[in-house]
Amino acid sequence: MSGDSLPLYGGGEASSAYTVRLEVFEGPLDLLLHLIRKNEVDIYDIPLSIITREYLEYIRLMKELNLEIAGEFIVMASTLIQIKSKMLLPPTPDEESAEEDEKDPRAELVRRLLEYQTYKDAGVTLAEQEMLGRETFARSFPSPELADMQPEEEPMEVELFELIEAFRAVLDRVSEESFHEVGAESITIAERINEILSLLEGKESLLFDDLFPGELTRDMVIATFLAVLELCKLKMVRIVQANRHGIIWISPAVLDGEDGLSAEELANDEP
Amino acid sequence: MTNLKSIVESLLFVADTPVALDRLCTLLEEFDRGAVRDALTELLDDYGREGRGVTLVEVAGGYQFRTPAENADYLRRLTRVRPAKFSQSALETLAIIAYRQPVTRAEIEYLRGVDSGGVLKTLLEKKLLRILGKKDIPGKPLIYGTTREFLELFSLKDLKSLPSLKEIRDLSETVQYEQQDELPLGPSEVVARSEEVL
Amino acid sequence: MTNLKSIVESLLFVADTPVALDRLCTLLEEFDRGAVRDALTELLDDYGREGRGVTLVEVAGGYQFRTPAENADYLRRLTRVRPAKFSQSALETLAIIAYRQPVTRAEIEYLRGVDSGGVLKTLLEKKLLRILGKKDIPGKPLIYGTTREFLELFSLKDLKSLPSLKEIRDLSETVQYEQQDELPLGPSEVVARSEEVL
Repeated sequence: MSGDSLPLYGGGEASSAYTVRLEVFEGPLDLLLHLIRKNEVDIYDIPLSIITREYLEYIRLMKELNLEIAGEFIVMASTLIQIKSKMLLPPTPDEESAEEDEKDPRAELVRRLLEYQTYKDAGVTLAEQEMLGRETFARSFPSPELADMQPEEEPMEVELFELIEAFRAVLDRVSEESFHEVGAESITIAERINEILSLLEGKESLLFDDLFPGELTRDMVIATFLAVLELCKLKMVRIVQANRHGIIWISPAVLDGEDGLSAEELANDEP
Repeated sequence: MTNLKSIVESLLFVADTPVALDRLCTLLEEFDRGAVRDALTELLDDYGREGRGVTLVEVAGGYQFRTPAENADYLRRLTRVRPAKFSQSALETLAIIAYRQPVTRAEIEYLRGVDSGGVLKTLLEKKLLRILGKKDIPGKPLIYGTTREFLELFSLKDLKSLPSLKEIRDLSETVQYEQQDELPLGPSEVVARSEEVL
Repeated sequence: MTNLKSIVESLLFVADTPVALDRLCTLLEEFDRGAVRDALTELLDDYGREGRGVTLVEVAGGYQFRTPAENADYLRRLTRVRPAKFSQSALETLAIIAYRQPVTRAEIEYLRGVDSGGVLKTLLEKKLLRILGKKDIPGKPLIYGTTREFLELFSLKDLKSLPSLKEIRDLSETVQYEQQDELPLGPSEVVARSEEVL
């Protein structure tokens, strides 16, 4: 292997001078395995000077191509250099008495490379499995037989990850600081109360979405929302939702409404 | 030899709507229409045998596998234990309460931007939430928290074992190679010098 | 007379995930466990015949109807959806977690040598991974494992039916490699040893 040829041009196919195909490596271990294979050297006796040089050439080329170099590649470069320099030093008496394995500064790296190779191969084996949606198919639509059946009771299935993602979605919509400033927008809220009341005048109900004429701003949504809450508390409007995920309606309050859920009603549901 | 009957059987099984003979022939253009029809007829015959739990029926202008009506009572039991999926609104509400408890309904609704009465009620019914008491502010709103059942659902030892938001955010962040310090890979000062060796 | 075999066939057909024998027995509580098992065995036999377009396979700890691989080309015509393709990094990460679970992000990253936050997040979103909890070591890192969906996707009966790491090593040219038992990353007893998983 001549020092001039870079290890990163993909394949040997004739490519134009301007299209450089950089082989993609998952990380420094992947790159090192590639270099070891390409140079046909013994993994248990890695010629560090060759491998390190080619490794650094790869990083330099990535740099020249303005590619982002992941930190791991740099860390591994330093590790290689460190091992190389250790190998140049005469062993200290301590090291001489140590186990065979510990004496070779490359041992840890070799172990990691072999272990990485194993998992890489395991990944390939995994990809060779009969994959659902690729080699094998199952029925993918909900059976019409069960379509009209209401679940009688509902054991729940949800992953922790989904819970956190849901929380993150909420926080992404509302900045954390504003969480503590609920009262700060009271003037707007008062305005919105009046506007909602006039919108509702003479109507039986309004779509919740109809409360937002024109452009939706976050402040507007919040103010409207708090205004509706306030109106609920004052028992001036009711909020009705046909089913759990249905459309929300606002209607002028009727005494003893059964659908508007207030906190008190919720409390009564709790034994 | 290609087994046309097997292919038709697979297609009918996987398709999400009843498949008409015409559609089958279009999908299997390299086969003779007559051969496709024969395969279908054989399948209708096979699945038409007495006592099968899966039958091939003509429905909505096509053919589809269905289960016989006499087994319906047993199938209903599947729905009884079918795990319910959480709606996004239920998840959001549950998440807000899990991470911010004790919390009032107004706070939940402020964060979600939508009415949450219905979803709170559902979660209370499912015993994933409980009312902790009343908050000592004007209006004395109820405050909510999660229950033991909530912890069980997520196999959590306690509320402290809830993953923090930061841990999940960290997953999608780009590499900070300071993070590598904890790996046994050598002192970081060497990193700076690696350029000089080139 | 009630036809138990027909009922089991219907149940397996209608269920949207693989159904385990235990679940079948729970659903069909009025029937003898032995009778349910016999019905299942008969069905496995029927659907195991050569040339069927629908087969009954054991996957993810249960039984499910699936199509045979030789018909895949025809079935792909039904949907224009390309089958999920996995990147090498996703496969490596899945393999590490499948063999070493429960495993922390730091352990995965040590083995792979690269930041794996992004790929972990993607796999969590695809429900192929789940957060199992927190590891009881300083810093309480999250621990990850594979899901039922992982087994379903790769048509695996259970984790034990993955080829052992030893078999995988024997397949590759690299020979006589003494396995590294532990990662130098925290209390050794918690890290699942790959051999024990299998």
